[in-house]
Amino acid sequence: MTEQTATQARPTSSLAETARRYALFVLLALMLVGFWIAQPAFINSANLFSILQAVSVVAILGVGVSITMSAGGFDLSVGSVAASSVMAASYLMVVLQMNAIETMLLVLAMGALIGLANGLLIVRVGVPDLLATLATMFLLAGLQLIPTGGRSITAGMMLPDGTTALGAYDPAFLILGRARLFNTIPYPVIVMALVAVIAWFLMERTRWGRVFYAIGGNETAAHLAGAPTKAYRLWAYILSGTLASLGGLIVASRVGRGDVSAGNSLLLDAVAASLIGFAVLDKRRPHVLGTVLGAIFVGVLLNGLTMLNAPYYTQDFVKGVVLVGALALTFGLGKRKR
Amino acid sequence: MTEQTATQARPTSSLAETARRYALFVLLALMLVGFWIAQPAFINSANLFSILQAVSVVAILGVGVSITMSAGGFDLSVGSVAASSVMAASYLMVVLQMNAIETMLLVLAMGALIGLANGLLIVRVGVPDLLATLATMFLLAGLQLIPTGGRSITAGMMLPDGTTALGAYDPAFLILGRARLFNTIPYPVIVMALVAVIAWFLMERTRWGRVFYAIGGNETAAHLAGAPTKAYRLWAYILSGTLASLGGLIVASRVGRGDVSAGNSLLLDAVAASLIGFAVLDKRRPHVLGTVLGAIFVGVLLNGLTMLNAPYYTQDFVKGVVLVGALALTFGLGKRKR
Amino acid sequence: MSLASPSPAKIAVSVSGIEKAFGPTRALAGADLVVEAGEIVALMGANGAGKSTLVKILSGSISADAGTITLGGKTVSFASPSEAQAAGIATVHQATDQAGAAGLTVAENLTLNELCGTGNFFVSGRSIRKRAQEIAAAIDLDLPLDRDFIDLRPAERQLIAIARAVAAKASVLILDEPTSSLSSTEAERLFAVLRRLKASGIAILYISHRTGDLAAIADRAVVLRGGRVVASFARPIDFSAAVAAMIGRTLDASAHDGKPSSAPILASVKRAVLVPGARPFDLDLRSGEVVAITGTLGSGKSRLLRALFGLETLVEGGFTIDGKPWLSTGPSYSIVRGVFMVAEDRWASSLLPPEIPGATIAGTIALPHLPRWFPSGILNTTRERLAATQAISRLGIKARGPDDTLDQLSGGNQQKVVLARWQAAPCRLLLLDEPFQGVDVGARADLIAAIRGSQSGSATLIATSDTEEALEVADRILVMRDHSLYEADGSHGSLAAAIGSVEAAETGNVTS
Amino acid sequence: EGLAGAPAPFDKGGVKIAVVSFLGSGDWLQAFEAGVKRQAEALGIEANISQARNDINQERELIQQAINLGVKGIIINNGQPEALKDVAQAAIDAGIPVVAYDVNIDNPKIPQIEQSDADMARLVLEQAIKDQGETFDGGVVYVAGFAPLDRRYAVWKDFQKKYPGIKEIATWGVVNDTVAASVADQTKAVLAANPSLKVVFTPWDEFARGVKLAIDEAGVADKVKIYGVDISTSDIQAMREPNSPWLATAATNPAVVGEVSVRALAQLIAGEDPGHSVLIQPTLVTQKTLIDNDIKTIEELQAKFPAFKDSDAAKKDWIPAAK
Ligand SMILES: Nc1ncnc2c1ncn2[C@@H]1O[C@H](COP(=O)(O)OP(=O)(O)OP(=O)(O)O)[C@@H](O)[C@H]1O
Ligand SMILES: Nc1ncnc2c1ncn2[C@@H]1O[C@H](COP(=O)(O)OP(=O)(O)OP(=O)(O)O)[C@@H](O)[C@H]1O
Ligand SMILES: [Mg+2]
Ligand SMILES: [Mg+2]
Repeated sequence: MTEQTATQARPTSSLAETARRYALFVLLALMLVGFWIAQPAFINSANLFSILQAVSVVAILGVGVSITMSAGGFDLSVGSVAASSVMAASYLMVVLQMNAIETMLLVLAMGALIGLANGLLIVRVGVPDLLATLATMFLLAGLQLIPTGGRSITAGMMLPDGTTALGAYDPAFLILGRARLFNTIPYPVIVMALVAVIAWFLMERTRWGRVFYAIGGNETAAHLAGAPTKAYRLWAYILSGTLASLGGLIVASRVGRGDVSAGNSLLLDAVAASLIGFAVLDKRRPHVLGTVLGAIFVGVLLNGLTMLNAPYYTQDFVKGVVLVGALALTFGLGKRKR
Repeated sequence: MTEQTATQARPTSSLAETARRYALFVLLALMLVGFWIAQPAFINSANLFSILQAVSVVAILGVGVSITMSAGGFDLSVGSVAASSVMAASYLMVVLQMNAIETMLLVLAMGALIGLANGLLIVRVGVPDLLATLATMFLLAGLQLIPTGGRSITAGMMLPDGTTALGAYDPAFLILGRARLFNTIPYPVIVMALVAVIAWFLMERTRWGRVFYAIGGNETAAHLAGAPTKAYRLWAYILSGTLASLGGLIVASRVGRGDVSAGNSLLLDAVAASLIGFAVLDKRRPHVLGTVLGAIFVGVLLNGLTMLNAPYYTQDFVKGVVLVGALALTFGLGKRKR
Repeated sequence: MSLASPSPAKIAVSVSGIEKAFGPTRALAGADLVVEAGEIVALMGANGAGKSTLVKILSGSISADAGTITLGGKTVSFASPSEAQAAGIATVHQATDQAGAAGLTVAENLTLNELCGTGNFFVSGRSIRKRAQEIAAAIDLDLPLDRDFIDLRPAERQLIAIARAVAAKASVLILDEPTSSLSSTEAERLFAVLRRLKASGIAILYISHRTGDLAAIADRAVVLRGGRVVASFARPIDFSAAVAAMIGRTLDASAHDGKPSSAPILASVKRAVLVPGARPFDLDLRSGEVVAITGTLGSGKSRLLRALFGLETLVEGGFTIDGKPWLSTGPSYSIVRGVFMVAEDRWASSLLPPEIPGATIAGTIALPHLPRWFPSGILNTTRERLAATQAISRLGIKARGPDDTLDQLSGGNQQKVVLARWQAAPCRLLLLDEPFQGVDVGARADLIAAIRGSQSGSATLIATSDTEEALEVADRILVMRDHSLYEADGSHGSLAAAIGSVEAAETGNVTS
Repeated sequence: EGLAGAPAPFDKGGVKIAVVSFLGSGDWLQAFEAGVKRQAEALGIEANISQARNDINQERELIQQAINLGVKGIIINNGQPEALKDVAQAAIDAGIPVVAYDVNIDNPKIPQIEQSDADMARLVLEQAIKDQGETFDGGVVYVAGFAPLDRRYAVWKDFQKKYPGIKEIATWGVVNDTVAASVADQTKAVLAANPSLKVVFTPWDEFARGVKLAIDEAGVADKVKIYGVDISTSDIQAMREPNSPWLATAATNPAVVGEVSVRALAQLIAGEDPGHSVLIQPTLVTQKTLIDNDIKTIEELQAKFPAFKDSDAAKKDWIPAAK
């Protein structure tokens, strides 16, 4: 209706904006080159694929977290869902002697169900997101240990009733985590790529994705515009739960046994990945591509540092420094004045 | 003017409201009575004080978290600030041979400084709260280990340069964590009570508390009403950092050595306490009293279960179940219909 | 919805016996209303009469306690907004904070109904922009499509909501105060669109406190009072009778005569340039004066007020207050020195979520005065509630008491609380940006009386897009055009002539 | 700069190995790595040291990464067999020799180095029976899922079968950021609920510290005694405190474990056979020995107990002693 002058009238804005958009890509490239120079073995394809494989689980969980975040929620339970899925998969195969397909389907269903439970607690009962998923987190951390009385699950283990478990990991199941396509690309990487592409498509190229974001931006507005917001929020948690259990399946098939773990570090890494993703392409909101890139970013950093024989405690430190640097760069350049 | 009822139209609303307000108190009372019947030793004053002592650190950290939450932020770094404070206190006394007073002041100053750094990153640079404090969290998790090369700190330890540390924990320092007032009340409990009362007074009874909440509710509105919102947000993080380092001091003085830890479980427990606090008195917002009660609630549960010799893995589970139950009760009763 | 055969006599929507209570508040107590296809019905009523509640029920966002809704001859009940939309009801809600979602672009918000409803499943930035352009074109809206919704001003938000509702191709269109932040130019443009829609047989329910708007387009006026329909007026509408039915007394909305004041100059603007390239302008505010600035959307009214309050900086020029240079560093600086501002978007600028302490009427009024009222830092709630209770009775705020949270108040009553906040302390310069948004005529008269009554030793500068309002409240009216101030024709004779001269100035047909 | 007189490739130097630990932190790991570094230095080896931080999946990645890096040999320190067998095999397939410490990879090509958790637990529990008799109410601090703890706990269970007079009246434990403080809180509850408790078995020194804290705070040091596993300087000091309830502990010297691992791997790299199983014997350390011999630090313990300082395992003439 009237002429619109943008508030940022400065001529430098487009330069700063470009810098912000690609800051993390540039940093990633610099890191790759830096590590390559310091340690030529870093850049061979086996190592690059093992980086991708190492980040696949965190990236998959991170995608789930970023979907719930885009719908205005937050799923603190992804770590423990993944950990419980490892236990569940092991239990199904080792104790209940199921095969790979049955196990995978049941575990994914379990993840979806937990997501549904989270969602119902939030949408129906009205518990705040953080609170509901935190409760689920604690609940699962304990629940996963009850069937075996706190023991890890391995073939031939002693059950609480004194009998011995008769089953074992189905070799077909181990393919998921351990084999490689064309003897090059590890399956977890393919799963991660599929999840990323599908989720990206869902969130950026379909109506549904926009509704998720609209709900995150203003739930009332989305509701008034006709979106069944409760159903969407439920679905966000179902997706997140399912993805977390998919991540758990990958861990299980890599590890080959059911180990006690609360999944806290998975949670924090997944959250970190999706938060770093905010800065990718200067979106300032959760998004799939950013999350995956965030996970890869951290993965490359840790792999490179390990190759350079940095003591383990410098890793967290460097992770923190790079995070702060990247953030300061991205957000500092784009500081909005009020 | 007129009697005050909530928005719900149902005639039962005042009953439901009362139920909601006191749900957690009632549950706590039931738990106390239940454990008492099951194990008479539960109710003796030494045990009750040891529960309070056990929750003191989490409660103090939780108060910090809830202050940042009320100002619309979120401090993910409290756990690692506490963990770093343990290391710092030990380093100051064991390696640099400082005394108790110097150590405490320096460690508290360190906590405040970290809080300030968090705050500046958020307020000046414009990094989102979660992101900034997550970065700090990782940074500290690594940083705390660098001075000793990853070793935990004890008297007579070997330093990275091959010499032996000459200092030791100042016995006066150990009083904070180990001694009792009148031989009954452990000092950490007194510190917790002081922190709780002061923070409660600050947040609920002074204009500063009002402004913290106003900023959390609508930062623009608070700014337009003349509040120096950036300064307040800075202060929230400074308070939170200082409280976290106070928590760390208590841990250090109980344990008597500098142990390596990332502080993740402290973080999660502190967040849990402040989130449970939402439900206390049906406030649906972070508040100090709720946080402390939330911490005590979990502490009583764990203590009672330990007394009843419940396997450790049931504890997380029961924690989760009780959380879900309490939340469902509180929020389910208060569901607002559209 | 097929609109092939518009039949003027056909009833498009009717409600009967609708009741709705919020706790002890009976918002609707058996309201009946009929809107025919091809008819524009004005729904009038004082603040808190229940208009928005009725709209919310019709649009499916809340459900009625009793009563029936008939749409196109069939009894319907809506469990959600999407059902109402599917049934052919499009709504523009009063609250501009619910007009769209932050984080989404203007284009996405323009197509929000389709995204949230049953639009194309596959979308891309380009397809959304294309569709958004069509939607915007329907009401001649020209906004940068890639801007984030959060950066829009209330007027722009309102226009987006209107564009969306118009594009919905509904059989019933409900507009709840759509022009509350629009200037007369934009409002005129909206009326043209509404007339076109009306001609195509759409039933329109139109809510506004601007009688000028209603006079321009309404075929019929229905007055709601205490949750019940108390009167109905056919065209030509007798507005003074309607207002009497609304608020129980008559008003004479006369302009103040612009006799030049000779009081000392309190504040002045010198050679101010608001944006680069704009023409510099001067402005003197005399003690006791009330000056209004009107102008089209985006002309820079808010910017001037914000600059005075310290939220923006001038490109060139400066301000003086009491002869001393005035350069505020921000709200806290200004407030301490008695310069107060009511910002234009009450949701973003004043309202707090209900669960936090201080979200009550008492807390909202007290917030900027906390340091002065409680220098020791310790709160005394009696003090706050006393101020709130006074404001409630002085401004006739419809609430249960000072502890009501603002989300429980009707839009107009929220606005009164926001104004009451700044009357709770003595001030030098009061800056009001769109102060009467959604305030009913009766309350507006009260507010104006209050503003004019407290004028000794202070000045008031009002930015408003409603010329009528400006004439009612101000001693002097200036027009903002292209970020520069122009004097409107000084002597306004009749009200209509005055409006004409101001509007001419707005569009730039007057030399200054 | 090679090692004169050593077999290839040590004669030329520049040998690079990877040391992958399952643990993430702690004194044990620090000492182990110190031992690794000492012995590697003596052999002119460059050791790439990394930690999986209790994440078994991460340990796989790290081993995979070591293979990518093309090291000459890999030491796997702790972990779980199911998860590591195939990557260990992948290393062997790539021609990289592997030795494993305290994780049964079950591969004839991979020598196993063991400190025998069972022996440690047995030593200290036998001491407990010697001190306290065959009948007592006992408690154990235990959290499942940590392999060494599982093995030590199994011995405790066996003792109960062997000595019916020993009753396990309480089991508790927690692993979090503040193990000692949290275990202390739990222990206080246990002490209040079980006044008859006499012996607490703590299969990890961190647990022992927590229990000691609780016993001190509850003032029952004369009634309840601690029998633990593992040792460090601060443990020694805790045991030496006046009226300390911590009576005995059993441990191997982690630094020695590190040295032995490197020596065994060096032999493999040189084409020699260190034997399939390399055992490191634990030492029993009692409060009395510490006080009688005036031992205050690990270094002094090593000086007074040569068996603790060094092991003959996997020694060869061409391998210089670690300094
Ligand atoms: N959510 C709510 N909770 C409690 N009371 C409410 C709520 N919504 C509306 N009310 C009350 O219902 C009454 C009618 O409100 P409504 O918003 O319909 O008024 P309105 O006619 O639209 O007024 P305005 O002209 O000010 O917008 C008011 O007294 C208001 O306080
Ligand atoms: N939040 C904002 N983001 C971007 N541009 C803005 C913003 N606020 C104002 N502007 C720009 O500043 C100019 C002046 O706007 P201002 O709000 O002062 O106009 P106004 O006359 O008050 O209009 P309105 O009637 O819409 O309130 C406009 O061109 C507008 O585009
Ligand atoms: Mg209304
Ligand atoms: Mg404006």
